Formats: sequence, C-alpha cells, structure tokens
Amino acid sequence: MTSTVTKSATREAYGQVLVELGREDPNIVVLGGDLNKSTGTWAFAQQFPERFFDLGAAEQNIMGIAAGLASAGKTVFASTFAVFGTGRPYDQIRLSIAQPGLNVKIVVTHAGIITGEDGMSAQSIEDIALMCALPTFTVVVPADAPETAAAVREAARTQGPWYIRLGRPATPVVHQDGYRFHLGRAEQLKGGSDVTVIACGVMVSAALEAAEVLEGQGVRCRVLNMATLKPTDEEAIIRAAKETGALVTAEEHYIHGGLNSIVCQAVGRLCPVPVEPVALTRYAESGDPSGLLRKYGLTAEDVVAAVRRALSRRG
Amino acid sequence: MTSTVTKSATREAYGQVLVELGREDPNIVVLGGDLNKSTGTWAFAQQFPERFFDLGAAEQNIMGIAAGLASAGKTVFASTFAVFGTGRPYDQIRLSIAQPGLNVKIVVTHAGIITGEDGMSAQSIEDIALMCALPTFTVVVPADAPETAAAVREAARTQGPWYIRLGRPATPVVHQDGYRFHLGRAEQLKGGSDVTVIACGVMVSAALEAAEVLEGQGVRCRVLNMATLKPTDEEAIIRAAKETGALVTAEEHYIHGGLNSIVCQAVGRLCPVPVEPVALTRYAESGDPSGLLRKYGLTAEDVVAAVRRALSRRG
Amino acid sequence: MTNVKHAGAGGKQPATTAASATPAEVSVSPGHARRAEELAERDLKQVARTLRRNILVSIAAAGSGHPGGSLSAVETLVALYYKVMRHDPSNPRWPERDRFVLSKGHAAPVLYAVLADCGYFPPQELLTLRKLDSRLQGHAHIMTPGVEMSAGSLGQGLSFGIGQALAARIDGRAYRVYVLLGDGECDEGQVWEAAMSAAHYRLDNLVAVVDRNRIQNDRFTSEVMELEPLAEKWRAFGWSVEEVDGHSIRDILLALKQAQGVKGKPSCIIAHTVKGKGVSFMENNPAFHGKAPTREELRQALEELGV
Amino acid sequence: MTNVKHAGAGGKQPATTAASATPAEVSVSPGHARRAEELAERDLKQVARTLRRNILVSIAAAGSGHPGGSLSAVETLVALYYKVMRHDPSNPRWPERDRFVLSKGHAAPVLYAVLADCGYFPPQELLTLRKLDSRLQGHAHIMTPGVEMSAGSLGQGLSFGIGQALAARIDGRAYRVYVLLGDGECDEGQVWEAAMSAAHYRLDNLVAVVDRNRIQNDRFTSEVMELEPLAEKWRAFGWSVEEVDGHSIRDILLALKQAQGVKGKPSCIIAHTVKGKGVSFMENNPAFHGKAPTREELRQALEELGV
Ligand SMILES: Cc1ncc(C[n+]2csc(CCOP(=O)(O)OP(=O)(O)O)c2C)c(N)n1
Ligand SMILES: Cc1ncc(C[n+]2csc(CCOP(=O)(O)OP(=O)(O)O)c2C)c(N)n1
Ligand SMILES: [Mg+2]
Ligand SMILES: [Mg+2]
Repeated sequence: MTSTVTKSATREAYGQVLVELGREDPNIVVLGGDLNKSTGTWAFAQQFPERFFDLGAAEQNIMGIAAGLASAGKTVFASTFAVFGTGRPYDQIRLSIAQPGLNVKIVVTHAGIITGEDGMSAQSIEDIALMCALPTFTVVVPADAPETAAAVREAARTQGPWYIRLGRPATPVVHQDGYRFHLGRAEQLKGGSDVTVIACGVMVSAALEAAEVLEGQGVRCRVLNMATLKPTDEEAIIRAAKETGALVTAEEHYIHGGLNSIVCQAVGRLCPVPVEPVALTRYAESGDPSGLLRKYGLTAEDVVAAVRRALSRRG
Repeated sequence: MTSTVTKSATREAYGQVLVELGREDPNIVVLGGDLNKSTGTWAFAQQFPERFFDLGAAEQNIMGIAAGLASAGKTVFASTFAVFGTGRPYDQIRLSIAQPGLNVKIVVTHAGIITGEDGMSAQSIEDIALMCALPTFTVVVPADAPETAAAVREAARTQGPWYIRLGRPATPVVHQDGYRFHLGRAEQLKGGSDVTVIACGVMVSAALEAAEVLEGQGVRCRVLNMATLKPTDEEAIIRAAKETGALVTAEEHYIHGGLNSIVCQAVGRLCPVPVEPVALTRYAESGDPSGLLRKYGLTAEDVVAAVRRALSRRG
Repeated sequence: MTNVKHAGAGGKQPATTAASATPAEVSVSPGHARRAEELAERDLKQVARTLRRNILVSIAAAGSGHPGGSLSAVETLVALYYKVMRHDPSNPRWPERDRFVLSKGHAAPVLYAVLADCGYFPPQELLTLRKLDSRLQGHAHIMTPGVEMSAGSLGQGLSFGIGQALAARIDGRAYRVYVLLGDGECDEGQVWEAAMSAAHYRLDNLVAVVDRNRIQNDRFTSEVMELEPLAEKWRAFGWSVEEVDGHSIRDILLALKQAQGVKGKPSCIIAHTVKGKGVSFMENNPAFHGKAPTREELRQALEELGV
Repeated sequence: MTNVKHAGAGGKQPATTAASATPAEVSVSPGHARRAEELAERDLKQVARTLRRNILVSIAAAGSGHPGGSLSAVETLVALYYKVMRHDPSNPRWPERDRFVLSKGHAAPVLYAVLADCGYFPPQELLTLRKLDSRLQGHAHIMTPGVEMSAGSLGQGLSFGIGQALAARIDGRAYRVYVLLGDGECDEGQVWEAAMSAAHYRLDNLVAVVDRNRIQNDRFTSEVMELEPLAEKWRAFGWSVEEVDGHSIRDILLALKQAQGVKGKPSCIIAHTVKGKGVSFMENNPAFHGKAPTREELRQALEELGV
C-alpha cells in the first residue's frame, strides 16, 4: 500500500452519524459503559443528554436496559469495546435481545488485534463467532469509515437486532464518502477470474493491496468486501467459487466461527472449491497494530501467500 | 432405531465418574451453581463436602473461582446447565481460564433442544460455537453415557481447559461400557465408501440409524463419531472426503460455529467435497424432545434426506 | 387508586367450581370480569385460590414445570393485576399500560394463570403449557399476549424493567414498572448492577418485588448462598425497602401504595412468602421447585385448595 | 509481623537518583534489597517515590497505558509487598506465598514496578512495557513472573482470589489472599456475586482493597455510576469494612493488621486515594486514567516527584 492512503477511524465515523441520527430521529437512545470518550458516543451524550445513559462498567445491565427500552419502542444503540459488548453480556444479548428479536444495535469498537498495546484481554478475536451464533442477529463488519457511516444509518432504519464491529486506530479508507451500503450484499471491489479474496473489516484494504501485487504478477484476483456476514450473500460466494475456482478468506478474527467458517459452509453446501484462510490461530499480545498484524499473519503479503496456495490447489 | 435400544443419561454417567475421581484424586474440586441435583454433581457434594462449593445462581463467579482454584493447583470441575455455563460467564471463561490456559473442566448438562419443555431460553444451541472460539480449549461432545464416563476421566488426566457437553434426557447408548475414549480422534462406528456422516452427541445414534436404513437401500454409508470437536481430527475428515466423496454433518446445534462449520473449514482447506448439514437454523421452543427433534429436523430421516442430497451432488 | 381497564365491560363469565371440575380442567374466577375496584378482599382470596388451581392443573397437564415459586407469588400478582396496575387485556401493547416484568421466568405458570383469568387469552389454553406449538412456553416469552419480557435465565428482568422505566421518563408517560424477582435470583450479579443503576437514575417509577420464599433450586437459600441481610443490601444500593407478608394481599397493596409515594429512588418490596404456598406437601419443600405433581398429588392439592 | 522472604540476601543494589536519571531510565529503590522488616516509614516513602517514577517512565516509554490508577495504588502495594506479604521473588510460585491479585488489570504498571523493584525481573525490563514480544503486557498476564492472574476485563479478580482462598482452606495452608479492586470496577455485578460468596464461605483469609480514587474511565464515579454508600454495600454483603487514607502507608498497615484479626468473614479496606497521586496535573484528572504522559509531561512529573 502506498503512503498516500487515507486513514480514518471507524469509531469516529460512528460518533458523527450518531449525532446526525439523534437530530433526525427523537426515538434514538444511546447507552454506554464508561467508555464513551473512546467509542464515539460522547458527542451524542453531550447533545442529547436526556436520551443517553451511561451504565458504567456493567455490561450485562447495559444489554438488559437496551432490551427494555427497545420493548418500549426505542431504537437503541449500545456501545462499548468489542470484548465487553459481546462475551461479557452474551447471555443477556441472547435472552433479552436475540430471542425476542428486539430493536437493539450493538455497535462495538476496539475489535480485533489492532486494538494493540492493551494486549490479549482487550483484543476481541471471537466476537464474530459469538454474534453470528445468534439466529436473529444481523452482523456487519464495515471495511472503513464511509461504510461504517452507511451501515449505522441502515441499522437505524431497519428493525431488529444488529451487531456492528468497529476498530480503534485509523485504518485505510477504501470507499468514497456517501458510499451506499447494501445490507446482505457482498461488494465487488475488484474484478478477476483466477481467484477471489473475500475479506471483511480491516482486511479489505489488505486484500486490495494484495490483489494489486498479484495483478503485477499476472494473477487476476477478484476482491469481495463481505461487510455483511449475516445474512450471508451466498450467491456472491457461489458465483466467485464457480467463476474463479478458488477462494481466500481474510479476516482479523480467530479462525473459528468467522468469515472463513461462513464461506466454507456456503461452498460445502453449494459449490465445493478450495478455500484458503487468512485468520488468527491463537491469542495475540501487546504491541503496535502493524507489528501485530505482521507477527500474526494478517498483512497483504499473507493474503498474497494464501492466494498462491489457493491457485496451486485450483481445479 | 428398534425399540430394544438402551438409553441412559450422560449426566448420570458424569455424576458417577466424578465420585470415583473424587476418591482416586484428592486434588479434584467441584463447583456448582444451584443445579447440583440436576447436573449429577450432588453425589460428589455429599461424599466430599470439603471439596465441593455451591456458588448459587452466580455463574460468572463460578468461573472466576474455578480459575483461582486451578491456579493453586486444583483440578476443577465446574458444572451447570449448558446455557448458564457458557454464554452467561463467557468473558470470565475467556479471561480467567482460556487466556492463561488453566486446568478447569467445564462440564455442562441440559445442552441442545432435547432439554425440551423448558423452552428456547434453556436450550443451548450455540455453546459449541462459543467454546470452540476459545483457542486453548478442548471441546468434547460425547455420544452417550459410556463415552461421557471415558471423556471425563480423560479430562481429569489431561492438563488444560476442557468443555464437555452433556444432555438432559436418557439418550441411546452406542458404546460398550469401558469404551476407551481417544482424545482428538474421530471414531469410525461403521464403514462405508459411498458417503460419510460425521456426527456428534445425540446425533450419533440418529446417524447410525440412518446408515442402517441407507444400507437397506444399497448405500454404503460411513459413520464417524466426532466426539472431539477441538482439536479436530482433520485426517479422518479428509480421509472420508477422499474415500467417500461426499459428507453429511449431523449436530444438535445451531448451524453456525458447530460441527458443520468445523468440517467445512477442514475440507475447504484440504479437500473440497460437498458437505450437507443437518443442524438447527433457528431457535426452537417448548416441547417434548422427540417432537422437537422431528419439528426442527434432527431425526434419522433428516440424516437420510441429507445423505440423499449429498449423494446427488457427489463428484 | 387505579384505573383498571382490564376487566372491560361488566359481563360475568361462567364460573367453574371445585365440585364440578376434574383435575385436568382450569377454573375461571367467578366475577373476575367485574371492574376490579369492586373486588373485595374476600373476592381476591377466591381469585388467588383459582389461580393456584390453574397453576397446578397446567403444570400437571404439562408433566413438568415449577410449582413452588409460582404458588409463592400468587398474592403479589393478584395485588398487581387486579388492584394496582393499569392494563388492558384487549390491548396488551397499550402504550400507557403499567408493566409487569417476570424476571424469574420459571414462574411462568402463575403469570399465565393471571393473564388467562384477566382475559388475555382463553383459560383453556393453559392446558397447552410447555407443549409443542403452544403459545405458553416453559419460561415466559413475549410471544404470549401480556408477557412483557422473554425470561428463563435468571437475573435479567430488573435491567429490562429499568429500560422500560427510562423510556417512560423520555416519553413523559406516567406508567410504572413492576419487576418480580426470586430470592435465589438475587445471587446474580446483574441484579446488583441493575439495582445500582436504578438508584443512580432515581427511578421512582420502578418497583422490584422479591419473592422471599427462602428456597432456590436445590435447597434453602441459606444453604446455597446466604442472602441476609437482604433488606440492608437493597438499602445500601440506594433503594427504599419495605418488608411484607407476601401472602397478605392487604399488606402488599399497602406497600405498593407506599411505593407510589416514594420520590427520587426506586422501591423494593421484600415479600416474605412460603414456597409452594397452599399445598401442604409442597410448602417449604425444595423438591417442588421444579417438579410437576403426579395425578394423585394434583387431586390431593386441589382438595386442599377447595376450589 | 511478617516473614518477608522477598528481599533475599542483604546486598545493596545501585541506586539511581533523580539528578542522574534521564526521563527514560527506571530507578531501583535504594536499599530495597534490605530485609523489609528493617524498612522504616521514611524508606517506604522513598520506595513509593521510586515506584511512581518507574510507573511514569514505563508508560511514557510505551506511549500508552494507565497512569492514574497506577499512581493511586502505590502505597497499597508498598504496604503489601514490602511489609505484609510473605513472598519470594526467586520462587514466584512458592506454594506458601501470600497472593496479590490485581483485579483492575489496567493498573499493571504499578504491579510491574513493584515486582521489578522486589527482584522478580530486571527493572530495565520495565522499558519494554506494552511492546511486541515483551513479558510486560498492557494488562497484567500470568506470563510475567509474580503476576497471579491474567486480568484486563474488570470485575474478575475477587472471584479468582476466592478460588485461591478456598484452595488454602482445602490444603490447610496459612497463606492469605489480597485483591485490589478499582472503585469503578465495583459497577460490575461479578464483584457482588463474589462478595456474597466470600461471606457465605466465611473467608477470613481474604482481603479486598478498593482503590477509592473516585474516578473511573471517562469521568468521576459519582457522575458515571454512584457507588455510595460504598462501605455500607460491603457491610451488607457480609464483610468487615475499614476505611483508610490510601496514601498513608501507616494507615494501610494498621488496617491490614486489623484484617488479620477478623475471624469468620472477609475484610474489605476502602482506601481513599487520589487518582494520579504525586503528579499535580494528573491528580484528580480523569483525562489521565488511560493516557501516557508526553515527554515534556514526563519531565515535569519526575521533577515534581524529585526522584
Ligand atoms: C442464570 C441462571 N442460572 C441458573 C438457573 C437455574 N435455575 C432455575 S430456577 C433456579 C432457582 C431460582 O430460585 P429463586 O429465584 O428463589 O426462585 P423461586 O424460589 O421464586 O422459584 C435456578 C438456579 C437459571 N434459570 N438461570
Ligand atoms: C468488563 C470491563 N468493562 C469495561 C472496561 C474498560 N475500562 C477499563 S478501566 C475502566 C475504568 C475503571 O475504573 P476504576 O475501577 O475506578 O479504575 P482506577 O480508577 O483504579 O484506574 C474501564 C471502564 C474493562 N476493562 N472491563
Ligand atoms: Mg426462592
Ligand atoms: Mg477509580
């Protein structure tokens, strides 16, 4: 990736949209857990104090209150860090929100290992697995700030429980401002017929970078941004499987229960082809984000290597 | 399945072995959460009161205490119902047990929809997804009571965190007493070269029943009992993929993050073949176990139908 | 005191008496359909007996379920649904309704019995409890008309009720929120997270009733996990606390009335009750926390209840 | 009072004074290696200053971290590690050691500073804090010699400590368990689950210290989530409670001694502290909960500390 890449933090985009939504829709209520200056909800809290509630470091209570507010007709955004917004209150999300299908949007920040120096306790690498295991949830992992803004707006418009996964640091922007988000539809960012890389979140820009490198080596690599993990765009996966014959998945998540899992299940049921994973296989540690991405195998070079493996296995 | 099938509850087998282990090893400590008369831990509690602690309905605390005991050298068995032993204390399991890799065995009962009349809140259909998302955990879903006994013994012998998933009602017995459990190795219960059904838990007996039906129709169906979901016996999966060309997975679990997911990931990486799932696709409801299995598509007939689909797609 | 809409028009409904009923039949309170203001204490006691009958009949028909904590909560629900809460069985989602949140979702049979008796659904539906395709789930679920919250995993109802109470504040609505908790349920940390936050936000439109029947799933609460001093815990968490005889409808009504006068903080009513109340062999017996009566036990129980 | 093994042989180690140190250097307490019994109050104050320096230097070197809650806890850790706890830096897993559990794992820098000063690992390693491949993780993790528990998600340490305290009981060992909690951390329900169970099991070998610095992540605790009356909460949960000036080592030692005499129940010490203690612009300033000082801020801070 060249040094002219624009970077922007998805959580900042979230914070901005939340304020706009607050202005447009008096029905929106925001809940936080003593991390509002970090998740982007602070601006909303300042502008709409009567529709903002800080519950402190008590995440189970956040989700239960979110459910109660939703049952009374509110559109609720509940935000904290990914670890504290998924695993900590999982049973509450399941029983109070997912099973009755209430209108709660859990928007978390600081997901993945790019959370960095705080170390493994703070690095959520299993949240996609957890949230996709809730049958009624929509699960979205935006690739960048513009997609975050669009997805948050779509969430506010759509009834039902949503999970949106955001990161801490500024990350490369791959979309234009005003980009339109299509729920449940994979976005083709680059055409190609030799192989397809399906990526989500911060790995989308790595996939694009990898595809550029591969192009220079004569490999026509398709790149799909699978921002909506659930409901899954199986059609796009199958089209890619049929048309390119081999897939690579790239995600900043543990290998179990995330994007690789979803893609492999779709092809297993509909069109078996080789699928090479780029994903985490263990807990990481403290360190700077880019050093961690390198050490734990989540760079553009790792995507290139996976593409090479996939190509060699292509039927 | 003929009416001569023996049935036995896995949780009862667990309770018995726990008492034996308590006698053999003074280092074993058992924790419960006000469900000891249901999980099978009550006999241990009666015989070894100084090594048994009931923490009431406070599952987060159970897991934290388990970790502390393990850090002081104890082999800890922590038991409650599957829902309350996974999702409720997930963050505690992750941080206090999984990340430091402590020697805690979480043995849950009342997993799956066969929990029955208590309804969807009590029916754990996502616990395998959750527990397999913890990189350091061993995850075992025994097929019946003898396998439960053997797996629990193996857990006590082996350092590190384990998850063992048991059920409520008496379920068909497919193994002899004294059966030897091989951690991380799929067990071939029936040979066959046309197709393979890979099953775990209560679906193993359904798979065997289905294979018998299919045999009568001239289909030679291999049956693997994948009791250890993690670490995964990829070799057995790949052998089955290569030798039989099509797979069916059968699990009493939501389709995301369970056995189908694991098998599809393995074939995607190593040997792409069609994989047809038999699994849940939504929350269930109150009802008798067999009625639920029928309504939600987890019977031997459903396995047969999946095998037919797999065969029609076989390369 | 209240603007009870639930009874609708004043027409009587057919009463089923003990004499004419077989154990498998459910009863309807004679006169339940009159305007609730007119219900005298004697009538309410009769309603309570009918509810106990229907709890037992429905659990027996299901073959599983939780009689103990359903029976102990009968008077609390009678006080709320027949005297205090503004609600409308013909419009379960009426925005101005007072809310009742059953946090201890395993006590669904008492809630179903009340809702059926109030007219949210036909009483005969009680016999479908816990059966496949029924609207009456083993643990309360919002699919049932009149049920506010899906429950079953303990400790979650108070948070949910706080959400509803905050919504009332935002929307400037006058409704009040009542949450019923088990005592064993108070083991759960989420209850204390919720308690702390309700005080922080000064939710005086919120009342928690703790069914202090001294028994949880396996054993007595003092054996499993000591809760005392329970009232002091709630007080230290910033709540106004009253302790009452949870089988005296009059006491409960007094405490509920008092709670309406408390300003700037939420109210907790610790209702001292007997688990399995009304059936000799279930009373104070942990074995009947989660076990259905046999047919013979049901017969004996109904005989004791005399309804 | 204690059988401190940590100091090992009595040899002195090279002292680094403020005058000679650049901001990036860590200090070693002059005389820390003498037997702790001999450490006078004046020496302990010097140790505290050194620890503050090392906290700031290590966080500044890392470029991120949590100075506020590390600085407020210094005196508590000094009292425990230098005067009260039996521990052996050359044998971190000594089975008879007293346990210190840092529940508020983000305050790892104070624990690392203490452990390094005691000799668990070389003080220079403090400069690797939060860097790739370091043993000093951003939140305390058991990979570090002397760290009992992996932390970082709040609310989990008291349960962990209870497990260790129960193990002591089972094994008939005399060790005691000390758990340090943040005040904001007390929002977490797990803390109250744990508190209830520690009282139920009468764990008089367990002490919880709450660092009552009145600030949590974003703001003051009274703004985010009111905790008062905090002492009454712990009392209502069955604990013996003392409140002390958490920057008076003498007061903390007195309370710890008193806790040793409490039988049949666990002890809670509420240590009233100042978040960011010792650095004027960090004191009582929520902004320095989780922000590293700039190079210039570090210089100024070290100047203020005079070490
Ligand atoms: C989170 C959770 N843990 C455990 C259970 C299992 N359980 C069901 S009822 C019960 C006992 C509840 O006791 P209490 O709250 O006193 O209810 P009551 O006596 O009113 O029936 C338990 C532990 C549960 N439903 N949820
Ligand atoms: C479960 C959980 N929720 C939220 C956080 C984020 N967080 C980190 S520190 C902190 C504030 C803690 O305040 P306090 O316990 O008072 O710590 P101290 O003032 O001693 O630094 C929060 C909310 C966390 N680490 N864990
Ligand atoms: Mg009770
Ligand atoms: Mg604080």
